[in-house]
Amino acid sequence: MSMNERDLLEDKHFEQVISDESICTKENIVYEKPETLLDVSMHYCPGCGHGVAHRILAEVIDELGIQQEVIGVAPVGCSVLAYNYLNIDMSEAAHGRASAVATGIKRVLPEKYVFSYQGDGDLAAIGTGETIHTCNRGENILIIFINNGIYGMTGGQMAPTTLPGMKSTTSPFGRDVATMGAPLKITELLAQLPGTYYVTRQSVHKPLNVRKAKKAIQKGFEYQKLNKGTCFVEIVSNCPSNWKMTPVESNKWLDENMLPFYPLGDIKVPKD
Amino acid sequence: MSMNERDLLEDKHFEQVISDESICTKENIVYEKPETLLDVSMHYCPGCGHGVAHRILAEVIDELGIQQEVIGVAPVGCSVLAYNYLNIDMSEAAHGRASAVATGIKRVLPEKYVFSYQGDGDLAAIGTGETIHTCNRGENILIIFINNGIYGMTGGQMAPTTLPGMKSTTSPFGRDVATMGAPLKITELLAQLPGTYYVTRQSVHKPLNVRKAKKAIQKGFEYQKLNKGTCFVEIVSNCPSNWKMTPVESNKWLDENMLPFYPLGDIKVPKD
Amino acid sequence: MAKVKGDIIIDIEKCKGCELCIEACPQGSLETSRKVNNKGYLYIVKVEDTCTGCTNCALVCPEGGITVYRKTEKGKEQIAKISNVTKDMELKVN
Amino acid sequence: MAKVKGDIIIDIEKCKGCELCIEACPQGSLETSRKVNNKGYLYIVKVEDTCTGCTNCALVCPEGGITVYRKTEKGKEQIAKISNVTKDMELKVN
Amino acid sequence: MSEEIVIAGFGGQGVLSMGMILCYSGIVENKEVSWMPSYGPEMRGGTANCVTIISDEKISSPIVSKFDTVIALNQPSVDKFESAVKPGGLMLYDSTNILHGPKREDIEVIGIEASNEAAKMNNTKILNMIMLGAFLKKRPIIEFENILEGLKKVLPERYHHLLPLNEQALRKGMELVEAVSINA
Amino acid sequence: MSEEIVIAGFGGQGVLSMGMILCYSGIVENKEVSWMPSYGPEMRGGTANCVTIISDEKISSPIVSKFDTVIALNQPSVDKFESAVKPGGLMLYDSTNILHGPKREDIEVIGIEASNEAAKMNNTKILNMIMLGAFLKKRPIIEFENILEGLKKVLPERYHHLLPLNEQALRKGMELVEAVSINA
Amino acid sequence: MKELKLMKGNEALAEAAIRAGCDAYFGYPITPQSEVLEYLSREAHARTGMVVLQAESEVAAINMVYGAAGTGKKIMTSSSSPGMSLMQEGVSYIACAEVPCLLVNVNRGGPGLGTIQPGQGDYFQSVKGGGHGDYKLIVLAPSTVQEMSDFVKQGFDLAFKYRNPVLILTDGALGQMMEKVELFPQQERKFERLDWATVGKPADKEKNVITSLNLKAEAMEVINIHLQEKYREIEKNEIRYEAINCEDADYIITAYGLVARICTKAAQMAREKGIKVGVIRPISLFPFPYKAINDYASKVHGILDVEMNAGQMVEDVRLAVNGKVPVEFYGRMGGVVPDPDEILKALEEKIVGVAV
Amino acid sequence: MKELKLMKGNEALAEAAIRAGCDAYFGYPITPQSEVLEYLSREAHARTGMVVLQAESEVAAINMVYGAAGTGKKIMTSSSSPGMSLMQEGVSYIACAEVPCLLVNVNRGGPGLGTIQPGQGDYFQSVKGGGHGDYKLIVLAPSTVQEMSDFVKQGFDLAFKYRNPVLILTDGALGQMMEKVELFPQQERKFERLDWATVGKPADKEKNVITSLNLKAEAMEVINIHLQEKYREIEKNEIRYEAINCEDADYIITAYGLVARICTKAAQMAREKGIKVGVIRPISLFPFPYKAINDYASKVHGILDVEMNAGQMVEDVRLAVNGKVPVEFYGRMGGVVPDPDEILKALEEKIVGVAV
Ligand SMILES: Cc1ncc(C[n+]2csc(CCOP(=O)(O)OP(=O)(O)O)c2C)c(N)n1
Ligand SMILES: Cc1ncc(C[n+]2csc(CCOP(=O)(O)OP(=O)(O)O)c2C)c(N)n1
Ligand code: SF4
Ligand code: SF4
Ligand code: SF4
Ligand code: SF4
Ligand code: SF4
Ligand code: SF4
Ligand SMILES: [Mg+2]
Ligand SMILES: [Mg+2]
Repeated sequence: MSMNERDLLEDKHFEQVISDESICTKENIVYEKPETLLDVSMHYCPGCGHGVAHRILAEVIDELGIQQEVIGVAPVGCSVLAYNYLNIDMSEAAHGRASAVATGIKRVLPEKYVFSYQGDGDLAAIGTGETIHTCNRGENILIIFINNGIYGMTGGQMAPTTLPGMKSTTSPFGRDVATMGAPLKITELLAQLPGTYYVTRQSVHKPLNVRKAKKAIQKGFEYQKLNKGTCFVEIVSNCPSNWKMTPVESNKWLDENMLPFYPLGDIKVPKD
Repeated sequence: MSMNERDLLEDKHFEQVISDESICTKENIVYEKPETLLDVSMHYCPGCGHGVAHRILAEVIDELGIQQEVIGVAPVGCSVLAYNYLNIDMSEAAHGRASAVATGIKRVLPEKYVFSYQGDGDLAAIGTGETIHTCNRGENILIIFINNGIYGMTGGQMAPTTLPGMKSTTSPFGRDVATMGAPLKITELLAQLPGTYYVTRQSVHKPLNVRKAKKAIQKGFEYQKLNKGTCFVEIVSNCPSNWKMTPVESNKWLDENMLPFYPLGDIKVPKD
Repeated sequence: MAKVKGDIIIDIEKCKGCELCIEACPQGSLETSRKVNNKGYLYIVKVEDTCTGCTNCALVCPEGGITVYRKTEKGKEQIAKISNVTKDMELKVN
Repeated sequence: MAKVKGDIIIDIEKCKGCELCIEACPQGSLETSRKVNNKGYLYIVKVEDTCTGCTNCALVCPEGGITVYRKTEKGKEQIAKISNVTKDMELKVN
Repeated sequence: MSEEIVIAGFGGQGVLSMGMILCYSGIVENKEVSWMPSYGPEMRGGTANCVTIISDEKISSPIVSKFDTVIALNQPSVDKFESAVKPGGLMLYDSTNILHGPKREDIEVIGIEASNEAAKMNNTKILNMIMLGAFLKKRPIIEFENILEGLKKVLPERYHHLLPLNEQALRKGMELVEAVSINA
Repeated sequence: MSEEIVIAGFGGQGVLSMGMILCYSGIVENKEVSWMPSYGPEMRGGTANCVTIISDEKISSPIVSKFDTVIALNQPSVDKFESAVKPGGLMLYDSTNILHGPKREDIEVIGIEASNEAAKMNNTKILNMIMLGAFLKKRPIIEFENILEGLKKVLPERYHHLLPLNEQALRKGMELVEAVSINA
Repeated sequence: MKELKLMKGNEALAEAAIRAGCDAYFGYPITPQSEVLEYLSREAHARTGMVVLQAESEVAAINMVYGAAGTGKKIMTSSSSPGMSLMQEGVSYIACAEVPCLLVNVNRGGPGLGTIQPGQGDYFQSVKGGGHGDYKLIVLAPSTVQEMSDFVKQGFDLAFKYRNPVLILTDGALGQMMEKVELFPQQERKFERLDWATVGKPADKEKNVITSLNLKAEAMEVINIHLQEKYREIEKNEIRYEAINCEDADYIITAYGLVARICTKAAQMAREKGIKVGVIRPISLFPFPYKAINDYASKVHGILDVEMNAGQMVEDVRLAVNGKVPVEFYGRMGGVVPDPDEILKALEEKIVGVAV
Repeated sequence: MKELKLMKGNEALAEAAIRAGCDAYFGYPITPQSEVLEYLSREAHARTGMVVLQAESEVAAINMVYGAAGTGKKIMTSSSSPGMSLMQEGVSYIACAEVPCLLVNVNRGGPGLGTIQPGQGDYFQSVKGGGHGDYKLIVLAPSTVQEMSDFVKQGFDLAFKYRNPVLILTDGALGQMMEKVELFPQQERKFERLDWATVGKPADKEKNVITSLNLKAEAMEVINIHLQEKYREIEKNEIRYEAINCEDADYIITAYGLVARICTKAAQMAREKGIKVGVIRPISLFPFPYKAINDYASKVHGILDVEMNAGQMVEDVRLAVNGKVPVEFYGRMGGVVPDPDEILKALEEKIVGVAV
């Protein structure tokens, strides 16, 4: 008998309150996993914002009823396997090139919805050129940008968005702005390009923020339908594993440290 | 006897007024070719702004007395052979990578003056990523950016900075902003990065502008000495050959079409 | 303000015990169990019957593992969504 | 305003006949010759003795081919900077 | 002497450091050592293993498919490596957590209630040290004091106050295996 | 019939289009043709040449080092290609601009005052057509009316009003070469 | 009616792309192949609706190709040596993900920035794999402007037949030279939904994923084995070469592309001198005609391989010959094109004068 | 005193860089070699003042190397397969401009994104030239953690001796595994002004230019010929290999890197069964030990080449053997490491059972 199980038997408090069947019926459902999110376990670390971002993306696809019309592009980064979780056609791009891949798809399938989903290393380091030019051309795609201030997949190296003084495996004494540069606010830069139509910064660390982020993604697809140009949704996110915090701590840290530097809200809103 | 020569004999007007030795003496010199500009003929087309830019760069190097302390980086573009004209140590970078090459040099020789000299295709298309990140890190280098709105060397293809409606071999019906994007004002973008210290846009199409452009380059080196961060001098220039104009026409066109879109002047000036 | 009656079902095999739902729940209905699921995570359980069906927990759940219900009239039968493997583990407890 | 006395020497082998100096000269001192240099360009010549040594022409010259002087006292001997090859061509004229 | 060992378990159970301790200790004794981890993308809950070889002679291949000893800390590791023990070899496993122990008859199989003991010692992290102690008792390829040397190198300085606890765990493992072996 | 020709001069003198006209005309006559330009970076004042082959049979190599005919429009081209004329071959050059004509005795050398004539005709651009006419007179490998066909293809539509002038230049070249040849 | 035109190689290739029903071209200018993008920019969209996009770099271009070709449409790019090097990561992805598409390398003189004159220094890169990992492109080497056109059509066919990228490897001279070319008729651009393509998941079908990743080594090996089996299949079916006057030859010259034609001339000149020389021109560089060359090797005294590089295809020729007869090499580099005379001389000195 | 440490291959390599007096490292993270950048970020600057910069991409990194190494300092980068592909243009420039520097590829399973497990699929890219044009890297393939350290020092020495980039080609397993390593003592970082380097033109000297361009084909060919002569020189002086128990061998296994050690174990097992097997391990992949292998080929009945790829070095082995005896291949792909048993089995089936 393992320790945990023994503990459980001794501590009534952690016993599950069994669900009430009078409430838990189909017609009472007010929230459930979207269809487009496949019923499999994701490989993300506990508490990782990627999971939430995937889920709301899937929700929007379901709600807009565009599952058959959408093609996604996964990056190289922790979300490289996004195609295992989203039940839509997808292409897995080389590191940093997701927006070029999305451009290729959209140019030959202009009637479809195309999005790329990219991390901060992917989009704002190695992929800077592709990101800027995709937005500058105003490709009719949606770019979802997960900014967790770190290279998650490769084990916690400094990202372009790593905060000043923040430690990572390649800034072991903290990011030194003098030699490594200041964090790159790429979203603000992209908003300056005439090709971008809607540029916003959101987060998914609290329920209300999740709702707003979802709304932003929805707008992105809606504007795409209208051929408005590039829509760009940054999601400031966490990386509990590489920040070396619990998920709850990481969201608190995000709130207290990331958000002052990366303030939430719309950066460029359609004039019409 | 060739036609031209015969004409010359018949037309007194075009006979050279021989120089007056009472004036043309060493001590009377008020302007002469800088030492650092080698006494060779450059391969540029007649009237091309590259020649002027080279010359004023050489003048600044002479005037600051830093010929032995400066290392330049040539791009791939019409100015690929800059090292044949400037009598300084130089490195010829791969297309678009001049600022990365300059970063490499400066990082191991922090006491030296390092500059890159790049065209608009080089710096703002293929080299976008390197340009942004070099500036974002605030590398202590000077970037001289020759914006002639075209790919000169390869024979007149569209550049990121080609004006809307402007014809090129790859925009034969004029640049179509809807499909090709708007011209990229990369200089304005770079000015937003904390790493840049001094960002300015100049031209060399008129005497006064030449003076100002020279001053800007001089400042760039002076700030570099003080380790202030990246200095960026854009020079709006012409490409008579690929614009398919005479040099004089091209400078007029530059004045009337390029400058309204790319207004001259300092974009970011040191606070102190 | 009249209390709304809600409930949730957690897919405990998907749960990774991140505790974000606990943090998000305004009613304090949730807690980490001391029981691990098949992947070795201490999953989350509802410990208080105070749920209002506000969906906060589900919104922040990275695993999409929470279904939220809000009251209508119905019978009373106990249901739970638990994977086979976890049942195995419970067998062991016995 | 007292007229300053200046002069220029053009390195005609470097000149490519772009005419930017002509455009830049406030005195109208310069013109394109009808003579080609060794590279086949119609080079520029000073045709009027109105030069003030303002340096405008030299500033815009992409070839760095113009030296500008401004008057001091000196003797009067004719000088010109012409490359060997151009001399060859002149031989041909004769 | 040449001992080819694979140590396998969940990530976080300390299987990699078990191999490292053996290697460091081996170096103290001037032995040849090699340590080859399985490495994978960052994923919690994944399984990890390391192949560790301690030998008196130069080690040709650090990769082998049959082992003198397999130390398994979870069920998947037992399932995966049972068939990889050389005939006559040894398989040690944590019998607290592993329900289905190995079935082979041509090898020596020893289950240790390591997790249980670790819990009793109020530190689940030392499970791996208990297993290592058990192994060393069965295969005394390295002197105990040298193992302690190795431990010192592997444990970061800031945890050196835990050295006594770890030593205790090693000794506990030795005890346990003795008991089990006698019973077997 | 197989004629291997190189046409060389300054960029802008129209050497490339001379070869192209020959090729287009050759196609009209169902001949095999190939046209290989020297190409270089954008540089005013550089020299250019094209190797043109017109043949009744399939052309194996579009690159040859010895030519039946060399047509040179400037001095460097004479200097470069004089030695590349096959013995018994032909070298045509613009004697207005080229001071030092070829010296070889084992080939036929003909200087044409082409630039001069072009100036007289008030269009320096048709220098190349004069030279082409001269060549065709010496080597009538293609019917004159087919050359005119070729010309039509090479000259952009918007310049078709210049067709008569070009034809005139071709004929002038024929005249000139006849005169020179007789004198020679 | 036969449609005969005098065209530059690059233009014939671009025209062929339009006629083959190519759906999109993504590229970045580089000499000596910028005419492809330029020609398409002028001609393509108005005629067939084909998408032509100047990318911001070769890296972007190849990844646009990857995305677009993943939809099952006919997609193409072209570049020259330095640009092709930048594409190698993308090419490795494309090959692994089995995305059919057409690549064109108009080889110039290297290495580095080199020259813009013709070269064949990218043989290894094209044939052995310049990108990482084990993959193969189907590589076609045209030697005439006609083939510059024809191979576009054939290239697309092969690409879709095998779900494999096809590379046309040519050089600056062939790109810039003009010859007569018979154009094939315009093919319709039609959209076919392919099984594997990412065009939006229908309700009744599994989603499609274009990827080259598998985190588990064993699963990745399965992908590799599948690719290798496909390559064996291609080797079985798609070997193309031309043997010119080899039947009675005592010596053979091997060469590809334009150089093979120069060698043919050299061989003619040799025959005029009484030396019986044949030429073998591999057309498909992968799959390489190992067996054909091995067979001919049994009948001759020696082989001279001629290339515009320091000796690259010669390794494949030697692998084919496997020691049967001497194989010597003659090459020019840096953009220099050898002429028939020097090839004949090399043949006489290195092979005829030496072999028995 | 001997300094013995237990280190990961990647860390030993990084530590060796510091000790060799490396002046700067530019790199971008990628598994399985991120430890190099991470180790250097922690250790290097404080100890020797070495510059360590995380670049924004591999393309930037290799071009930073080009610039920095052009000053004559000791510069290095490292990456793994996809990242190396992105560097190929830069590598071609570096080789052509003759800029000495040290590159490291910790090969993983490809192609495409592949896996992060060990592989040898980048042999062709490394040895034949993944970039465009004719160039050669000096390629060293370590097989122990000790060599991961030693080859850094030797690599820098070779790079400067020949003004040529040196590549250490290793794999993920060797990068991640730990062994005992004897570290060489810290060398001083000293600045020497080299004839050709761009450090600022002295008043009394000609300027220096680092370039790979020559617009004239003939001039470019001169550069090429110079490079080729240098490569011949390197082939004369720098061939390195290890022949293990080959003297009395009836069969030989060829393999490089870690795989060679696995093969050595297989060979031992074979000898236990009475089959006399030796192992030849090329250490320098360029220059390749053609002659040594050819010599041994005369004495054995057959050769088995083993690699973690679909068969790459085997071509060089075949070129070396030139038909003398059968050369067979056994490989695993996609990140799978073969074990001694399967190699022995392959040897028995493909060579011993077949050869006479
Ligand atoms: C060309 C190339 N370079 C580097 C890598 C290694 N790599 C994989 S993911 C990654 C960065 C991931 O960080 P980010 O984009 O921020 O995504 P996250 O994991 O944080 O979501 C890197 C550098 C690679 N796969 N390919
Ligand atoms: C990797 C690579 N891609 C493309 C080229 C071809 N190329 C040479 S210069 C150039 C653009 C030049 O334009 P710009 O940078 O604006 O300089 P300019 O000539 O106008 O001064 C291009 C595309 C190349 N040499 N290398
Ligand atoms: S490493 Fe970070 S970003 Fe990646 S899954 Fe884990 S927590 Fe999320
Ligand atoms: S092509 Fe344009 S940019 Fe280049 S030298 Fe000529 S005028 Fe200048
Ligand atoms: S639905 Fe609301 S009240 Fe109910 S458990 Fe979730 S967060 Fe708590
Ligand atoms: S948020 Fe989801 S995964 Fe996290 S503890 Fe709650 S139920 Fe489990
Ligand atoms: S110096 Fe001034 S006045 Fe004299 S020629 Fe030049 S522009 Fe004219
Ligand atoms: S500006 Fe210079 S190059 Fe141009 S015409 Fe005048 S002297 Fe000649
Ligand atoms: Mg990230
Ligand atoms: Mg430009």
